[in-house]
Amino acid sequence: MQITVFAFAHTRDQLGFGEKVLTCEAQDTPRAILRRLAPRFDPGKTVRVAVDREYADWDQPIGSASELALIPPVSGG
Amino acid sequence: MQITVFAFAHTRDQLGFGEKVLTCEAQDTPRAILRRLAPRFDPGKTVRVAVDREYADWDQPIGSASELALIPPVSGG
Amino acid sequence: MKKQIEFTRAPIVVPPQPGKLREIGACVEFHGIVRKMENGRVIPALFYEAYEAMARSQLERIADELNAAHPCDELCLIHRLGPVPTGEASMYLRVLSRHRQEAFDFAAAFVTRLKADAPIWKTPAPASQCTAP
Amino acid sequence: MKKQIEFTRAPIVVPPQPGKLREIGACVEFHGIVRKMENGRVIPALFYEAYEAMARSQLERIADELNAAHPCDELCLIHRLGPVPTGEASMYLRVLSRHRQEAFDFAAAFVTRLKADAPIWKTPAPASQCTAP
Repeated sequence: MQITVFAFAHTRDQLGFGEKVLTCEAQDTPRAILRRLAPRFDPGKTVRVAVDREYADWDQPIGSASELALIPPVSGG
Repeated sequence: MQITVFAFAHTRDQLGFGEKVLTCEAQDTPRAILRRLAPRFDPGKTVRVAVDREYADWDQPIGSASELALIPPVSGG
Repeated sequence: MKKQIEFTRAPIVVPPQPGKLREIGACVEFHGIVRKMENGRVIPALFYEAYEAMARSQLERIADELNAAHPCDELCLIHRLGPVPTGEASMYLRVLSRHRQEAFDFAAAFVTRLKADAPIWKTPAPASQCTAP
Repeated sequence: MKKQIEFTRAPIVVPPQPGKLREIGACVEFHGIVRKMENGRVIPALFYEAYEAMARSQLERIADELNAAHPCDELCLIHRLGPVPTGEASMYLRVLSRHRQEAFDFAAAFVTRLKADAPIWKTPAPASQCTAP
């Protein structure tokens, strides 16, 4: 299966892409996917992850999700 | 000295005037002035009095004030 | 704090925003609108009257007091008098501040204080003006 | 509750009020404005970006949650993306309700929740879009 990984704001700058399509398995976790994509990138405690447009757990398998997004600290408004 | 007495909203309807000029003394209280003006009118607990555009005490002498107003429950906004 | 307090017998026209704002980060506005149902019955309009001079001084004092607790930069209040048809605004308030929370808190508290203490009255129909008892 | 949530790359134009309002008694509006000083330094503009699809669904859910606590009738949100010059609004919010307190509480809480959870970001200068590391 395929998943689209989005990176926004400074995570986009750090990762060097804003969007990338990746092959993965249902049991993959966001953390594992990110590690495969950018082995040296550490989301730390401030970067959240969204799976199919919902905030999710870094260690919860993605299941049938088709979108994964890195959400650095937000600052809208 | 003279004082102008204003009545608003339902106090105007009850008293039958919106504005009346009256001769009075510095030691007169709003309550005494009102009693002279309308012996049967009872402000009760809900009608406030303003002296020179400030909420005042019904039993405090008016001093050199030139305006007295009956303030029934307000409902602006 | 800059204060502009007005009473009008015409429909409220929102004044233009002060051009480029220095350090203003928040603008909170409030329209109080006459509802069709007032105390359970349908009304075509409300009639507002005020002891204008006192209302103005009361509202200026209320603004100063609230400004101490919720520092804001600018207040504009327009309150309508006379008949106000259903669906039209009886009052308009605009509060400008550096940060949003102050403007929200100021605006909400200002309306509450206005309703409690400003000598302004509404009646469902035009009040009789000076009829003998 | 009727919800209208929009993102725009053009200056925000406040949409006209819905004509004669049924039982609406309060209209609370908020403009968030870009200040000249951001974190102690003068800036000419902020640059906003969003994960639009997620922001929209997050904001709709936030609205539904707040509506349970502060029942309101209508919400209109316009959030700007791209560069927003100093002195211009980066967001506009309008909340309509029967009684004012609900609209004030809803509006203030909605902005707080938006700032905490909506995937929207601002940077002082245009962020690089897709440069290699």
